Amino acid sequence: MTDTPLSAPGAGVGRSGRVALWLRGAGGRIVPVLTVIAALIALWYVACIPMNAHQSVLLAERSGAEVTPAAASERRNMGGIALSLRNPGPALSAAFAQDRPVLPAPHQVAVELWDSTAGMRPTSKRSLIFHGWITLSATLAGFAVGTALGILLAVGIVHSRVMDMSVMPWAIVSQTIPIIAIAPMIIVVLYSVGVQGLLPKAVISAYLSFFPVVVGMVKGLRSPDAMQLDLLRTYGATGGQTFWKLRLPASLPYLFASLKIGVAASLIGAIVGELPTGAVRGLGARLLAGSYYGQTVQIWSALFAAAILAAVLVAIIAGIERMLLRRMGLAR
Amino acid sequence: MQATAQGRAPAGSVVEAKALNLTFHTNDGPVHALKDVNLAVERGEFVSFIGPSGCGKTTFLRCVAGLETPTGGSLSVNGLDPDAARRARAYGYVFQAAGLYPWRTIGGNIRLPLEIMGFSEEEKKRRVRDTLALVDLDGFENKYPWQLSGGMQQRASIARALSFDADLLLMDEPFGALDEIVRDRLNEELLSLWARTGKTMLFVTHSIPEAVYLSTKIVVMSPRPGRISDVIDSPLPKERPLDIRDSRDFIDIAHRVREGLRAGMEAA
Amino acid sequence: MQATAQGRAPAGSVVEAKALNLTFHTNDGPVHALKDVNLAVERGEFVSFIGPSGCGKTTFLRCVAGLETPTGGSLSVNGLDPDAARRARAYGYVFQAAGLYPWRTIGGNIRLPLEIMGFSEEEKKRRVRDTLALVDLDGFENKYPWQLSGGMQQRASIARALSFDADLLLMDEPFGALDEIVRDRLNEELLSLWARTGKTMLFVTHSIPEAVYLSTKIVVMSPRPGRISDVIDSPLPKERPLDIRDSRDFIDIAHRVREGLRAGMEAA
Amino acid sequence: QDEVTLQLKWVTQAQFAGYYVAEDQGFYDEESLDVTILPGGPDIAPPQVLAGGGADVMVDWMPSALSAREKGLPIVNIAQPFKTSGLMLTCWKDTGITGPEDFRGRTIGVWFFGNEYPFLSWMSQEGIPTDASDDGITVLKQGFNVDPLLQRQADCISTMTYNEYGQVLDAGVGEDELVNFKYEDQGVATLEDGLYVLEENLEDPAFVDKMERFVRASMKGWKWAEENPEDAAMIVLDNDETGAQTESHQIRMMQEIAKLTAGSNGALAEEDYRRTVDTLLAGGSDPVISKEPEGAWTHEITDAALN
Amino acid sequence: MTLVIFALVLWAAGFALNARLATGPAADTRSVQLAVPAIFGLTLIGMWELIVRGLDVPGVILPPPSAVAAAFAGELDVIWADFVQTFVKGALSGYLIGALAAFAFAILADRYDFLKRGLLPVGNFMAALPIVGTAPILVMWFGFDWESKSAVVVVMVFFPILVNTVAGLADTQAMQRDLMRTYGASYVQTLFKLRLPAAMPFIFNGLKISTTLALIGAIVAEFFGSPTLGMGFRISTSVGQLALDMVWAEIVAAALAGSAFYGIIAFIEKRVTFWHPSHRG
Ligand SMILES: Nc1ncnc2c1ncn2[C@@H]1O[C@H](COP(=O)(O)OP(=O)(O)OP(=O)(O)O)[C@@H](O)[C@H]1O
Ligand SMILES: Nc1ncnc2c1ncn2[C@@H]1O[C@H](COP(=O)(O)OP(=O)(O)OP(=O)(O)O)[C@@H](O)[C@H]1O
Ligand SMILES: Cc1ncc(C[n+]2csc(CCO)c2C)c(N)n1
Ligand SMILES: [Mg+2]
Ligand SMILES: [Mg+2]
Repeated sequence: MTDTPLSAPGAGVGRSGRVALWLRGAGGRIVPVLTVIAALIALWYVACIPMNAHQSVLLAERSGAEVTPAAASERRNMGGIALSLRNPGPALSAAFAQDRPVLPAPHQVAVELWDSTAGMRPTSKRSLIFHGWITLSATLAGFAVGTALGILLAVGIVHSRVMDMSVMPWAIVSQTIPIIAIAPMIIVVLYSVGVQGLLPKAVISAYLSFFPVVVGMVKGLRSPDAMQLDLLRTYGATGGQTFWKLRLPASLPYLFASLKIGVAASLIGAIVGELPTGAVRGLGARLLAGSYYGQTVQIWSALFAAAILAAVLVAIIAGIERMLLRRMGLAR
Repeated sequence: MQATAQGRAPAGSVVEAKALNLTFHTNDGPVHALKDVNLAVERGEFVSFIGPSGCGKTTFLRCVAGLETPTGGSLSVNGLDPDAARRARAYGYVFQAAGLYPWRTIGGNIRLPLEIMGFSEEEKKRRVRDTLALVDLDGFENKYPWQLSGGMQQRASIARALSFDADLLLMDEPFGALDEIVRDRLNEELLSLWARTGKTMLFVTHSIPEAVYLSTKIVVMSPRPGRISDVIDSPLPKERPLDIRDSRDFIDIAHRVREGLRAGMEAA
Repeated sequence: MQATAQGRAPAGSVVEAKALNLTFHTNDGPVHALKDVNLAVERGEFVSFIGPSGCGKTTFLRCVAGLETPTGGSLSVNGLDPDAARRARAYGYVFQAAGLYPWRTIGGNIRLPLEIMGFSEEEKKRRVRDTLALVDLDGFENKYPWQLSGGMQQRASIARALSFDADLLLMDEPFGALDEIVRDRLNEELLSLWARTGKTMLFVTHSIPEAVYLSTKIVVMSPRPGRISDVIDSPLPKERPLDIRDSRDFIDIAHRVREGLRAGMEAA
Repeated sequence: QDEVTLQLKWVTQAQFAGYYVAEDQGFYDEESLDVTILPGGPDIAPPQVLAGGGADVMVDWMPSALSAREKGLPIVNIAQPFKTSGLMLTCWKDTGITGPEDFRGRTIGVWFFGNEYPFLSWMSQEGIPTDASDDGITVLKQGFNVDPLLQRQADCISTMTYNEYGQVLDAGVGEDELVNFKYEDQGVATLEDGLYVLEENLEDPAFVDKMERFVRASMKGWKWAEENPEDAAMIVLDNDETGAQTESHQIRMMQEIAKLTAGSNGALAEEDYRRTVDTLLAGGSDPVISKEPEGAWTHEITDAALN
Repeated sequence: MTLVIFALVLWAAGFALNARLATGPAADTRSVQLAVPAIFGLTLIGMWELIVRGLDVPGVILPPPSAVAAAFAGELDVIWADFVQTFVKGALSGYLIGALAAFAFAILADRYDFLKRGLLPVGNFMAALPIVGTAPILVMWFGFDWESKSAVVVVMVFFPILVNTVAGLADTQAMQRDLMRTYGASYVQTLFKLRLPAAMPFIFNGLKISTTLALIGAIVAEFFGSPTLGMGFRISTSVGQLALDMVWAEIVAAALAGSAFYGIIAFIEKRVTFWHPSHRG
């Protein structure tokens, strides 16, 4: 990274200048992000040492090394930092390669992520692509339903005072209910009417994603100012014309902002929905099974897989947003 | 319907207000925005409304447009009541800010009223082309509003109001946001457009020179309650170069307008 | 420090620009906002800057205020470089919009610079009271900005710039958002305030009558690149009733300013 | 083929090997049954699924089933493949705990969600309060794994012989560092992993017939699993869709499970039932069930299926 | 079946009443604005009761509201103890710690642009880690009692508040900032006299979003280990015991607490940001 200021003479002139500008713009974001990530990873590695110290020392003892204190029971009462300080050698050497670490090292998670995605058939039950796909399909189904419901509600709220006054407060209350508490009940109720598999998860997913869409869309549909509305009145436009030609296009930027929140919420919903459905398949099931058998590396990789999936989904929506808004002339 | 939609005025005044009153009810009590307004505007006149902020200029224009309902008196537009005139699309309205829809191109913005009024595809194309030419914006049809300067945007918004060729044009401080130089040029252009098309203009402004330069009739208003304090007929010729503003006649009318404004302020 | 903080100018010009240049680097290439600007402002002068949008008026004022760094030439304020002058609190700055902080009362807004500059509690109280009286806003101390009309807000913002009693006032279109009537009144008041306090004024405006009415010196600027195209010394007397605007002298200067603006536009 | 849906108590693991074996080896097909096995999960209450009609038959522990029965959900035990309880408390030896009396003042991890009844009954029989008072026990709601013990957040945790205990050992703890209290040894064992159906369904002869065939095939599966623990574990592994189970863990679990199913041919032993009910009724001031249950089990199915 | 028809009639009646109130002359009065949602809610509850009874839904699947109300009233002391454990100890402490940490980081990120550009994207990514995955880990690290719930809440509320505060601190107009520069104001003076007050509407937006997250986070965390009290503990245990009336009573308590928390923050917001156009009324 050079430290030529962006405003150097000639910057941004001509095509190559523009490319350079873009590169520098990207660098202006990538370098700090990489720095922060590097700092976090370093911190993470350091944290591994005390977190895993008990196990490290135990392993050293098993392989015949001299450790202090010698009694396992005494060690258990010590903190991780104290233990690492008294056994620096074993604590350091074994901290990053344990089978069931309390805190897995970053590279362990990365390797597991790689092995369980690129390293095996996507149809394998151990493949995160397989589980990610299961979760993704429920997410997308729930997101579609939630978005449609949210938009419908928003249109109703904007056009009907009764809906506005009666539905909106309860929509807020609905979000104060802990989903994890009602998710199993939703699943059992749907079981009892013979619905299983994707749909129960999608319902929970939809429940979480409709709210941001309602809020954003109501804001968006109401965003045209009085003057823009009056303009259409001077043309004698009908309610339908006002909706299609003014309210809807004006609401799109708001809609997309909500969709980005909504899709992340959908993913959480799908994962929550997977916990009680017998934890059969999907990233949620991976999380749970990993946690049930104390396989921390697996938990962490499923966790990161979920976050990466969320990031990808949000990025896709942002891409669509940019494309659409640019085509509409709303993005510059 | 289509005949009146074109807004051709029957015999009689284009706009006629008699003892017009309007009171807004607000949380702080009633606001008497218009009191006892009497005014007749004939075909082809260019009438400016001037007065301090809050004197009811916008309110009066909105009443004419059927966007606000008077609480007393009578008001007719082309012989119809304002609401009927609105639905008959008797006028074009230009707001203070250009208020173009940012997701539509300049052409698309001008096409908007035509779409709503259900013109044929061919007719829409022709009218967009013609009105763009009228306001000197040919070639900008496919640009987005934010790609144009403020002055050009305002011209586009005038084109939008002209596109469906109503006989009456209501303009509420259309040039308020522009700088003096651009404003001067648009004033000149507006005047020539008016001369060419013979439309009836109701024009709100804050600027004394602008009002004097443009109008055949200047309505001076005063606030609390909003009412007409003076109506001045301009003796200036139809042909008005910008230089006319340094002429004795011009300065005299401007002086009279300023006096009228002062008097109105003191009385309030 | 406190002595210069009061901004008493030493001998010599209050503001002195020599061959001042400023180029902005934008994505669309460099913008030459100020080119070769030479200007000296003496103590007690009232200097107006007029010119079309984008000609660099604001940029020049910001350079004087030390908010922008020139890319060439020299500029001194009270004999200091602008940044030092800024830190020495040599001037009060009034922006186009009143820009009062909405979470502070009128009194609180005027107190703001006093708090920052560390005046004593007592002194703060006294100055807030005095400046409120100066701009005719006594009794409004505990109101919030949005409870006041635009003109009153603008007066409050002038009071805020006056409160710490700098000798130099920089005003960037302070009345741009107000209507003509209110503007007239504030112009009168500003003039009398200037006469009473003897401060040095740098005043940006778009309005020819305003510039002519207020100034002892009018700087006409033209754009692309922004430069001074004319400097007009006003022969008008210090005492100026509003009526002076109908006088021959006034009209002549206004005419010269308009010609200067036109010429600048055509040349660009 | 008749359709049967079985709701398990927990996720797919060798604890339920018999059913997966019966499916895999075609024992259900032989009985003309089309069996769907629904794995359970941390928040799935099998009786609720049964009540909602989402399953025909479920695997549950008897204390939970009897409690549900008393709450007005009439469920009936039709078979009992598990003879012995695998439940125990595992404590650090260095805490000095040698018997139940030493639990006073300790922190103990217990599974809830209907699995807490055996512990509560035992403690009330011992007269030890579980209200975190000074001479009582501080109870923790134990999560999914054995961390609370390993991290010393608890002095003792609940373990199953076939699952969590192995995990504790896997974590590097020596058996000599631990003390175990098997419910079976303490005389407070309650029946685990029985098969239950809704009482009203038993009035339908077609359903009864279906269950007879189901129990017969399932028991065949269990016996096969007991004899071939390694193959059974592999079958379970094939059915685990999470891909999280490991071979070694499942084989060991199957070997331990085999010890628990060994004494049962599938029919409920009345003395075991008696002991379970007595344990639950003995719950002092706050018993799990307050009165002798009636009709909570039947031999009708096993009699027909196994003879 | 008749009860189900009754339910539909009730729905129609409630809606008609609301329609009349909402479009009537008194629609803007405070009482009507409270009455309309109340009537809507009561209608829903009435329908729930009638449909559950009409269709004979087993109580272990969905109890009628009357049973829930009875459980609520009968077990008030239990619910109160759970509330104190989950809300006061877990959610509230985590909310406070998370908010303070977020403010501190936001001010740092605002001061050092490098940090802002690096921290925010990474923060957004971390915020996407599902809590159902992080909660068990945090319970493992911080133990079973309220400390781990508090930690989960900190993680949940940190990013919304951080992102909003950073956005708020940046939301001053150039002119407002320039004004401070003309006074030669120091960084700290600008921060306290301009940027923090200007950021308040954003900060409260983050604080409001976080209220519901805080409670939900604390409850969810209890599913992964807890002492023998707490709202999440009670909910999961009661499901296992088929005491669905108790489950719903706790859900009602959670919704009440969540709504009240939201309401209190919204009330403080109104007080603090009285000057913002959206509150001037
Ligand atoms: N919708 C409304 N509700 C209540 N009062 C209103 C409304 N519209 C306008 N008013 C009030 O009516 C009076 C006249 O307003 P109007 O907008 O017509 O003034 P104006 O002459 O156009 O002023 P300006 O020059 O500032 O545009 C003002 O006092 C205004 O506050
Ligand atoms: N921060 C900036 N970055 C890039 N270009 C700028 C910047 N500030 C001003 N400019 C450009 O410099 C030129 C002069 O701008 P300036 O604001 O000084 O004009 P002005 O005379 O004050 O115009 P107006 O009357 O519209 O306020 C314009 O072309 C403007 O686009
Ligand atoms: C959170 C939670 N943890 C454990 C169990 C209990 N459980 C169900 S099956 C089984 C056998 C052991 O593998 C055990 C202990 C539960 N229901 N919920
Ligand atoms: Mg107006
Ligand atoms: Mg400017």
